[in-house]
Amino acid sequence: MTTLKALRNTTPRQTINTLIVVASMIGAIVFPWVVDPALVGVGFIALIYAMRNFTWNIAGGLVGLLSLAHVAGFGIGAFTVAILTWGHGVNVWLAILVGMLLSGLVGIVVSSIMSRFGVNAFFFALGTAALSLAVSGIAASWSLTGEVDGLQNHTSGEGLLHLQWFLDPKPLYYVALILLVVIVCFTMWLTSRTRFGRSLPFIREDPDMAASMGIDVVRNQALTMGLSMALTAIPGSLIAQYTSFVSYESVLTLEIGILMMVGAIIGGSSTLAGPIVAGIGIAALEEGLRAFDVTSSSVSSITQIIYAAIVILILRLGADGIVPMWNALLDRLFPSREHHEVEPELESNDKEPAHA
Amino acid sequence: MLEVAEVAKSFGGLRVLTDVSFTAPAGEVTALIGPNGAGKSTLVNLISGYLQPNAGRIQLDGEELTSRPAAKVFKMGVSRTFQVTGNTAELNVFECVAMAAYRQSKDFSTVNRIAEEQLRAFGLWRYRTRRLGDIPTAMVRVVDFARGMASNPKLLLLDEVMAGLTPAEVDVVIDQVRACRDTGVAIVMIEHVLQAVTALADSVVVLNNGQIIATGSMQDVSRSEEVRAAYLGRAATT
Amino acid sequence: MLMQILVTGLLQGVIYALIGLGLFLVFNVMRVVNFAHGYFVLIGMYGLLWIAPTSLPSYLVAAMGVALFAATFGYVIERWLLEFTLHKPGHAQLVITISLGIAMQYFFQIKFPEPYQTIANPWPFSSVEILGVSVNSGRLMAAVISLALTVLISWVVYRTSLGQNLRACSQSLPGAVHVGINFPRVYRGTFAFGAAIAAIAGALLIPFQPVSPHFGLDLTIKAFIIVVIGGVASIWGTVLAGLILGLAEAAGSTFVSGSLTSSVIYLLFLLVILVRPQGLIVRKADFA
Amino acid sequence: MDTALSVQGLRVWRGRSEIVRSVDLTIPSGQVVALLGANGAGKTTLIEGMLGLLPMKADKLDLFGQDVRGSQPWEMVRNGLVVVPQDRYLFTDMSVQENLELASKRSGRSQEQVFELDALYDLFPRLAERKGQFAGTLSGGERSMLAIARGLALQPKVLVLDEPSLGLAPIVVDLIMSTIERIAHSGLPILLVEQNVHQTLAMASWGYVIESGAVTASDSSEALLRSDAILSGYFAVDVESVEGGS
Repeated sequence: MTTLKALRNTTPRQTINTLIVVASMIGAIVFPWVVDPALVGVGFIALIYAMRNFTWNIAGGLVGLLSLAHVAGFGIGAFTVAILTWGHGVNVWLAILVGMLLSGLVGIVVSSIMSRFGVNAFFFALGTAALSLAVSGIAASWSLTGEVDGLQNHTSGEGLLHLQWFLDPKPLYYVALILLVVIVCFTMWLTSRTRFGRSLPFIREDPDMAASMGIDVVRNQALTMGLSMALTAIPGSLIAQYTSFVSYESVLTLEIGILMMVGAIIGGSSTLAGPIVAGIGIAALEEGLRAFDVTSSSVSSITQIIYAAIVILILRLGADGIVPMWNALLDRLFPSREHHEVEPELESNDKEPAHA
Repeated sequence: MLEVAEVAKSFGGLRVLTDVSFTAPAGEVTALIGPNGAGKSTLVNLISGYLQPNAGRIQLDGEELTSRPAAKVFKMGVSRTFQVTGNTAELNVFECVAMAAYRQSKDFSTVNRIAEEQLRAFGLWRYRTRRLGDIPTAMVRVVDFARGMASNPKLLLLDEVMAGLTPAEVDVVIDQVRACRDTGVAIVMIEHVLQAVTALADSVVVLNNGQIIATGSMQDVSRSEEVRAAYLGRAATT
Repeated sequence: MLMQILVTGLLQGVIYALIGLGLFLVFNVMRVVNFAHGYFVLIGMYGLLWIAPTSLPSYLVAAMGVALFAATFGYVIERWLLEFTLHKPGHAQLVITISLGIAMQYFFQIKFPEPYQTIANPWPFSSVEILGVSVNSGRLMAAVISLALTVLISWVVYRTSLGQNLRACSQSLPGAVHVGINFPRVYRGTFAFGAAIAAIAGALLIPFQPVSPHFGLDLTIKAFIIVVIGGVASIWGTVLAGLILGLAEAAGSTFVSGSLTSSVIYLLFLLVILVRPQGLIVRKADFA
Repeated sequence: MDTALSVQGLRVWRGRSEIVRSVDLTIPSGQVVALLGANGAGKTTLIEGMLGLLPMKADKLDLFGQDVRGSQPWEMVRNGLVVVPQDRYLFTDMSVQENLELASKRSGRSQEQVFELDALYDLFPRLAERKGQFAGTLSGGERSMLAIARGLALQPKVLVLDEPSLGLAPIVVDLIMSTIERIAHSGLPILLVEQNVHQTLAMASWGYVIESGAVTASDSSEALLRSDAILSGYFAVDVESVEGGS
């Protein structure tokens, strides 16, 4: 355990960030009690955005699988609840588990097939996009999923067992918050404590090198994709319970999949906090625009445009996202003593090489 | 001890290696040299499981390595370094070494302890929290050794570890290779920097056009007419 | 009914081929995977919707105008957003083009809230009978012009020295540099050209095809389907793939609902990617 | 004596590593200069740096007295510094004829056409036979010839040949080397990078030996042939004599 202590950063940046995390946890807990009840719903949506960005990032950021299939997982989560619970009276928690299993299975299958055939990153994105579009098309024309009209929730059970509260949005907000915290803690444990989790950066950076370190690249990629998609089903189920309505247009459009990816990258896909920050940011942005008296359909359009503009700007500037930029800022403001002993190295950036 | 016996490899119709046999004993450095396109990298890729030979066998201490995938070859005790270090810039120094240590133990704290020992042994402890991209190139190569040794390998494959280093840095890395060799591991190195080959190699294997044209000490090899011809071309005919 | 499928399928397919061709050139010359390509088609569609030409000459001028605009837009995008990604590993280029597409989609959403609009038929006749099938004049003329442009483009690529430079960059970028080709300029030109082709296709579509912002994504994916199936060997592979896609859609939508047809096409495409993932990357000579 | 290419203090980086460290090099006009050294000594890096393909710095980089530092690679080519790369980089899906045409069209109308296509086919009769064939279907020797011919079609003022005989059978090597000699007779200054030390020095007037990115010997070719410098450059043996000499 002494090793662990030596590895723990005691830089000022770490201290500040820890304080921020603690403060925002307290803020998130008291939030429903200090704001207007209407804003609790906004808080819930923010948590859903954060959760789906975060779960996308497990595959997209940690392993670098640029997946657009996650919206299928999101939709599967929503539709499983709609079909099993609303249609057949199955307990909602059970339905969520079933949705996670289905979605995770899709992830594992997609990833293993793609690696079996040696698909590169662009084709992975393209293929998973095609898959999502196909799933969306099926949902729009299948009677089980309500075709274009979608499915409506008519159940009347209330309480934690039914994950449904008719008047007060607070309980659902807390459920989302707890689930988000659980998912984040689980991921932190996974990536820092287990061999599987620690192998993920190696697979992302250099699969060949990872293989030469005894890592089963194909298997770990598939498992991560499965895990990531299974967890993405959770925000899908929650949003279904929240809106009591599910249709292919509300939970299965490729745009949602793209937003998960863009959100994670804006926040900083190499960090755990980034996707959450970006998710909460976009919810706040939407709410802020609403205050400017913009029509509701334009609000989401404008936020999407701003979102896209920010991600383009971040990539254009060669930055890694908001959280890494914030960390760099802190490091510059409060330089840590530890790094000073390491001599700077001669480097030339005079000229870009003309070809790779 | 690594035994490579009558290994052949071709890509499409192109024969890259023909009938290559050599041994690399434990506790010794065996250098693979030869002109460009001689097939050295292919040979290393065959040993480390990235490629499968068309014929021949590769054995490590009597265990069959032939046609095993890279991850399995690592588990059997072969650790390798990489020519390209550019795309690994984001990786954390400590994690690199710790990951390799999982070959020795499945236990979280044991793995971390091994990584710490190796990092300290190679004088890398102060770099532990840094990214590979932030430390000097020579140190990245040393991390490669620490990574290799953390897996407690039987064979260490070094692929052009001296490339791009200043002469002073080459000396630093040479010392580290000696340190690895002295632990009794077999080392096979592809190397162009002859300063390093001369200083380190217990025996040299010269490849040309996919065949071994000479083996022996550096002195022996450099006297061979065939080796001179391979490197310098035949005497002028005009 | 067979004739119906054949005629509408082929006519639609020729336009798809033109759209695919723009993406094909950009991909083949620059190795850029442009996820915004379908949205460049929307520039043509919405551009004409905004101009709303009332006569044939004004329609043609407007079409040229949007093409020019799209070319300029494409040039700027390449210069400022893509050029820096070309020699870097990573996914910047993919994410940038997707995000650009999304931004354009929602821009159109705000600017043109009324969905599914078209412009008045600019052609002096309304419909023609071909092989017993009545064909809308807009569809017919779009196909005719697309075909003419396709032939023109292939002539430029295979017969002119400009095309020679394009092919040189596509076959070996280092080779192109070693013979003194200013490849960044070729790249900018190619991207601008690809965008212009897409916008023209959009201008040809709008008289008979009601437009909606989410078409951008559909068209992007369709263009990719065409390029992947068509392969890298030649322009004619792309054209053929465009025709196949047109026919498949026409056939599918006569039997089942439109969205299910698309689903089937997307799934087939997924299969194609799996079977020949190298489709876009590996060149013919490597097999020889 | 007129200088075709003059380089001083050239440093070239590949990724984060400085591969070429302060190299001085001169090519007198009308002469062949040899650049020798073992694998990985930095020869190709040096050439790519000169051409501007890699990040570089130089105190001086003059082409016929004109400072060409900071030029883009394609500007270098138009200025007359033509490199025939080790990897050939042919346009594989174009015919032999088209490869050459493309290059000769690019050389610009204003320039004097020293190497017309016909002259190139005279120089390489094998290519004349293969005129209509795709470059991708050529044999290794033919590829090397086409690469050289394509370089000449660009009407160079200085020609850099990077290992033109790499990976070829001995008979073909002889053919290529004798062709290079014929090209040299036309008065074109050539920087020849070769493994084939003896044949190379036989046609060169001057030679440079580089090791670990720095010039370790530079002398007339006769002197180099007699000295141990080359052998040590390749083998680093007889360490005493190397240390004594440098």
